[in-house]
Amino acid sequence: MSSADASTPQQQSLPLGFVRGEPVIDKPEDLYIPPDALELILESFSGPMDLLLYLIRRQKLDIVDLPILPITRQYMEYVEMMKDLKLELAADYLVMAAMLAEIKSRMLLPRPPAEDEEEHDPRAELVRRLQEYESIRQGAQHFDAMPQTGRDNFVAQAMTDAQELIEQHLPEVALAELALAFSQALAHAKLQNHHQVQREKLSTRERMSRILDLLQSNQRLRFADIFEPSEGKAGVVVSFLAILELVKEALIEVVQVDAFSEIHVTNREQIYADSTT
Amino acid sequence: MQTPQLKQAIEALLFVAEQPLTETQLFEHFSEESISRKQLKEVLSELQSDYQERGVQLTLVASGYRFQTRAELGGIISRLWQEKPPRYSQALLETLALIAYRQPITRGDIEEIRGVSVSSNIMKTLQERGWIKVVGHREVPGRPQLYATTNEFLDYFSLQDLSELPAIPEAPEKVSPKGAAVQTTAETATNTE
Amino acid sequence: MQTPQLKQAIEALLFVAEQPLTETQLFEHFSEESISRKQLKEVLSELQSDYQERGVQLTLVASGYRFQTRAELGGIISRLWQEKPPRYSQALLETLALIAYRQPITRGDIEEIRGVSVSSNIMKTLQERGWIKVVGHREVPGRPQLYATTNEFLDYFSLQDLSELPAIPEAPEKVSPKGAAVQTTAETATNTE
Repeated sequence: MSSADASTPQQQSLPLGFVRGEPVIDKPEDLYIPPDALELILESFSGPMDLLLYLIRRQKLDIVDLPILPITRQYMEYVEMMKDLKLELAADYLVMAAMLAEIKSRMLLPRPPAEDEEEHDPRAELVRRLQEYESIRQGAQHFDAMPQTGRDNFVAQAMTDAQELIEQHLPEVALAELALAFSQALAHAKLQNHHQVQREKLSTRERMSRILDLLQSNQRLRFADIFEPSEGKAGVVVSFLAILELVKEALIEVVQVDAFSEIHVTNREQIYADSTT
Repeated sequence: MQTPQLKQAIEALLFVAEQPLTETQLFEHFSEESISRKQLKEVLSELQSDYQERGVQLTLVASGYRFQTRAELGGIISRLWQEKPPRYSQALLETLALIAYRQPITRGDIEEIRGVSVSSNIMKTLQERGWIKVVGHREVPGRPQLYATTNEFLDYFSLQDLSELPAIPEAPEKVSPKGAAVQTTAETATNTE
Repeated sequence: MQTPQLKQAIEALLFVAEQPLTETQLFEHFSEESISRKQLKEVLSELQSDYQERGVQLTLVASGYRFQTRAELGGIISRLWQEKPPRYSQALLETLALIAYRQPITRGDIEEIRGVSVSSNIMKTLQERGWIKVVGHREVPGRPQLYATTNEFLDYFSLQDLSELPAIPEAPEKVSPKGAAVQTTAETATNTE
């Protein structure tokens, strides 16, 4: 027998109750496990229910008549060993220990004779959980044994060159869709005009870049084309300021051949190119 | 379309499709050839018996028909690849079993029965493999997610539906007053699907 | 290893290997079972004749043996991957609509009405489809191209001529000076047809 005395009630401050200030060196007598296999076995439990079920099964005990005293004692011994082996002991093991200790203490307490013993067997809930857990463990074992795709069977595939025969279909358009798209485009245009006043203040520098960019693709721009009436007065002012700024920085030239003829904007390079021809 | 030709075509289709094909998918595939459902069923059943004793078999799984290798050849075939197929931990299999046998189920239910907190890794692995999905919420405070298994789960185990799962004992009746409360709320689960 | 079992295994292997398998690869795969070359050759030749009249056939290609679908089934099989025709974007439809209803029209005009730039891709798609073409240039600086719809466009929509396009409320009259200018220059468009 180890020092883990099962008769010592530990239900008050449970986690502390297990730390006895001294390590448990003796293994419980009834373990019958080779020492080197012990760690492996302890690690293999998937949780406190698994451990509890193992303890019950090992002694060929019936879950329904769960002998709470010896099982609690053995459970505590295992938990102590897990601690000693510095296995990562989940808090869940301690929760179970607390539950076992609580059941044990309730069973030790004398019950008022009036109480219905069947209804209030303190073990009942644990027994139910053990039964349910045992069924699920059985289900898990079935899964392990059933043929698994990628382990036991594999999906069969054959080659084909049929992909080469896939035809490319072009999108279909209905006439009504086209008419709808047209009215949407127009509606969009109207919406834009409507919202012009709310447009953000346009920056002169940005407009300068845009005019220069325009002059990249067009040798000459009509002065009038630089102004976007849709931008409203503010936009026209910004464009005008941008042109003045560009002239000042000698990036563009404003040309008018005759009085009242169309005013054109060209970039400076263009003028030199023109003058050489 | 003549049956021998249809049989060849269905056989070829099942061997090149990336996914299992359902009877309906096959039926629609041959809409131009106007085949009958009866003809299709006959061809599928003929193919199944043709391949009965072969290295690959025509199997009906949850997502449809697919050709797959005989389970007993697993060892010889897996030599083709260096990597060993993954072995799933006891904890993962128990979690999967709970979801499969007791669905729809919340993470809290799983933790209660297994007596340990369910690691997020396990839930992530199960979801990444496409074996489980959230099918709704239980209408209790916190509205915990309800998990259920998917067709991919059934496909993985070559099953057509959940009724083909090996039987395990029914969940025992809850006894404690607290347990009774849980039972009640379980029945008010909402399904978002 | 018995021949029937070896035959099943080879059949299964050829169906799951990502690549064709050579006789030597197969031979080495069964090194544990110590099969003979002769046995292997016989099994391969049996498999080839088993599948002679099936939807998939065992074929020896440069890199080894593989199962592949019968050539004449290509058309039926390719339907598996046949995608639904894509849909044109709203931007493309609006561009086409503007060209149809307001032709001849420049890209700039379209951009002005739509308030966004017209991508070159859209113009390219419409030209490749044969629905629009360049019919001239507007005689303004830059000589922008004027687009119009083609006879193919009319044919596609089963129209005799543009007057059969569904009636659409006219755009409101432009009041800005620039609008007027555009109106004038549009009339001076030269038609290169």
